[in-house]
Amino acid sequence: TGSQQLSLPEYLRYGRQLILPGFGLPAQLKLRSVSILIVGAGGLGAPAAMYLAAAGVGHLGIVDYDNVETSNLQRQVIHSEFRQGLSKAYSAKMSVERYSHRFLTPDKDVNHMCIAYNILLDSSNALKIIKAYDIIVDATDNVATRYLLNDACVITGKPLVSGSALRMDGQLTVYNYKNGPCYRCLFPKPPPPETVVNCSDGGVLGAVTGVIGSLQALLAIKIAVGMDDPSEPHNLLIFSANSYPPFRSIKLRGRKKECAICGDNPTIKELQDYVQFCGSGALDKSPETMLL
Amino acid sequence: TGSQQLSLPEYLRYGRQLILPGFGLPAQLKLRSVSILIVGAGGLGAPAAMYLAAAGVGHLGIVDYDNVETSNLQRQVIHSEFRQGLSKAYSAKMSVERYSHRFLTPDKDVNHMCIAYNILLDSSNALKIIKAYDIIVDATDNVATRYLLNDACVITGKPLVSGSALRMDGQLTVYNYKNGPCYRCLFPKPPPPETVVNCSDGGVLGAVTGVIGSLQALLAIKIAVGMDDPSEPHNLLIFSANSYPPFRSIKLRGRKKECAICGDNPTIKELQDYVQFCGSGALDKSPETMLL
Amino acid sequence: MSLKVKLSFSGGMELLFNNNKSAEVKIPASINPPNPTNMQDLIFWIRDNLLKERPGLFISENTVRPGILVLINETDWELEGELDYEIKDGDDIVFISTLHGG
Amino acid sequence: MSLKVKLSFSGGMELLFNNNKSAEVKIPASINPPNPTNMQDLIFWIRDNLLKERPGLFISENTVRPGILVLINETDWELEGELDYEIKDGDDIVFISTLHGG
Ligand SMILES: [Zn+2]
Ligand SMILES: [Zn+2]
Repeated sequence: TGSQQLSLPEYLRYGRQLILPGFGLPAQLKLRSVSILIVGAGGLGAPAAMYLAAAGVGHLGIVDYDNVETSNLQRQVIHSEFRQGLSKAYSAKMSVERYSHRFLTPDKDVNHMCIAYNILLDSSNALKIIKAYDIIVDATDNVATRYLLNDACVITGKPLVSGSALRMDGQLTVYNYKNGPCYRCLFPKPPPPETVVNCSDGGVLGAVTGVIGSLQALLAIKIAVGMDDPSEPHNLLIFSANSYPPFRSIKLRGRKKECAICGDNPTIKELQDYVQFCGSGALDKSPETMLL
Repeated sequence: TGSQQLSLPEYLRYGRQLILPGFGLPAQLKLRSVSILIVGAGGLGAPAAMYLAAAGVGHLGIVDYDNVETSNLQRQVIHSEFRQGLSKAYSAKMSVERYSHRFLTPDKDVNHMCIAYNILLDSSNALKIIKAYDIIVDATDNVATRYLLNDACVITGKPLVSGSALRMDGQLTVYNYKNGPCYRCLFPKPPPPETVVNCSDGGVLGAVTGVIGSLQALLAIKIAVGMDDPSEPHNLLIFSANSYPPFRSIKLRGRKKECAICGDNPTIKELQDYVQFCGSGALDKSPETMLL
Repeated sequence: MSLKVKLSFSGGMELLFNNNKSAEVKIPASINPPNPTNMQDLIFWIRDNLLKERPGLFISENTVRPGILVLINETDWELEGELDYEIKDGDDIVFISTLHGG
Repeated sequence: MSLKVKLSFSGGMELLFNNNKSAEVKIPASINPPNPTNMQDLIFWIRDNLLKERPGLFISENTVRPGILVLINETDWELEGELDYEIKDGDDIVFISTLHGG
């Protein structure tokens, strides 16, 4: 949908991107026509949503079932003091619209929108939502939803830009993309529930989520405009704010033929019960034991 | 100033940091009592200010002489559509206050504040402002101001958390800290003006400024709470969004004995005319030639 | 004969090792003579020599427990032969616990 | 005899080299016999062999122009002897233009 030209306000708005070598008008038009779903409007989702909206992504979806709490504000800079108790998905949508001309004065020729999904993503609704987007950003905070998103992305054929953060550490990779691995290729079995720690229990520094969430936006933009380097191996970026060097890039295996979902003979053909599979779910904020 | 305890709202707000290993109450109290000056409320200053305020830094200063323009919104996510024409320093202060309880309902015992400086920083005013802060964040966009900040930080003995971004690249280091180099130790002479490119002319992707600005907040927090690793060498982080690996950490020289300002026999004892020194100034938005 | 190996623990794994993020260790070149020491041997060696408690948070079914990724010289160990990889002097081996927070 | 060297250009330097961010090159082991090739020789060699125009944006006063940082094997060249550093086979040398934008 939409014309293959930019309007004058769009030229003024996106000038700093239009003059980037290897970017230009074709890339900006691709951003305008791409749809990106951000799952999680927390520490990672906040910068990811802000930078994707600011860059001119035409169609953003934001999924979160939580409400804004005081303890979120130390890192989730897309929300505010005044939004406590409000749905995080709606709060994020409000912030995105605040600095995005496009969402406020939509051009009838161009399908600009931001949709807030105030729902708990699960096996009953994930495929329907994910099918409607080109790229999925995993900014969630629990193992069950990570397997759910992985399986839904494999089934629907979408790249999954996966970020995570805990304490002073972060990790970033793209699953199910260009014959690279899916989450199950790397982790066929879920971790024992007693080894899983979320940010509520382990803590996290806001700036760490800022780094990883900004990088998720960057990867999603590179995929959307086709900027990625064909010589780049499948890789995982590891960030540790109190190690030197703080960043390490790790070469990853490719797609595994034996993978239960993306392999040559998949045994998983539809979404599962991920809470049972992982022994904990999206709503379990504090597992009984937490050590790691 | 202020008590050595946190209030209940502060415990609720900063819980995710208080439980971080090696952080806890002492670090949170240090953040509350530290003062940090962010010079530049643009692409780098936006995330730096947001994450420093969110983390509970008690006293923030934000310097910028520009007003919010349409072309800023593609990366400067602390501003918004509604703030066009407003001072960037004030706009940033407004955003910081929006999600910072502390700034809105100040505790009389605790010296919480955010000060906006809508001024052009130069040799006549820099020392006076910088003296009042513990840590300086260089989020500026021109060479002359980078030398000015460097010299002012050496003269006043403040660490300078320096970030820069252009196109798909970023750089990050701390100058004048723990016997490491200052900017002049690395670059005794300014680059020829025709080789200097700013973001207006070279372009920049917003998420790149998000990564570097978030890392600047993180470094400033580490310095404020004394988290830095003594075995970490003086170093420069280089980020290139379309290289693999995207991050490289480079070991840097220490302070140079012959440095004109931080050396054993400094020849520079007061601030200079940096526009003349560099052949261009903070207000020169488009030098005649730009190639690099 | 012995091999010098650099071990690193990240993503929370370090909490199992007294919060040590890395260790330079010397291990026998053949833990199970006459075979050269491989990753399987190294994992048991770490359990017996470095890990003081709760081995179930590190090992499960004779390999690292689910949720731990092993890197050999900056490369996913799956590309290097996993448990059968023969340790070489100077190897840089990382155990990472995957993070799930956001 | 020749030396294989990896050259990288970053921070905008690559625009002087047809937008090539890196190049594997072979250079003589002694550009100025009988002395072994050093950084000074390499910089002139790059100007004469890789740089096609505007040498003033790369060289000034017989060294790299102000604002360029040189890295030898991930280390600031100042720690390695700067212009006097003798190039070794397999060296990884980076020329970075410092960025000033924000
Ligand atoms: Zn798979
Ligand atoms: Zn100096």
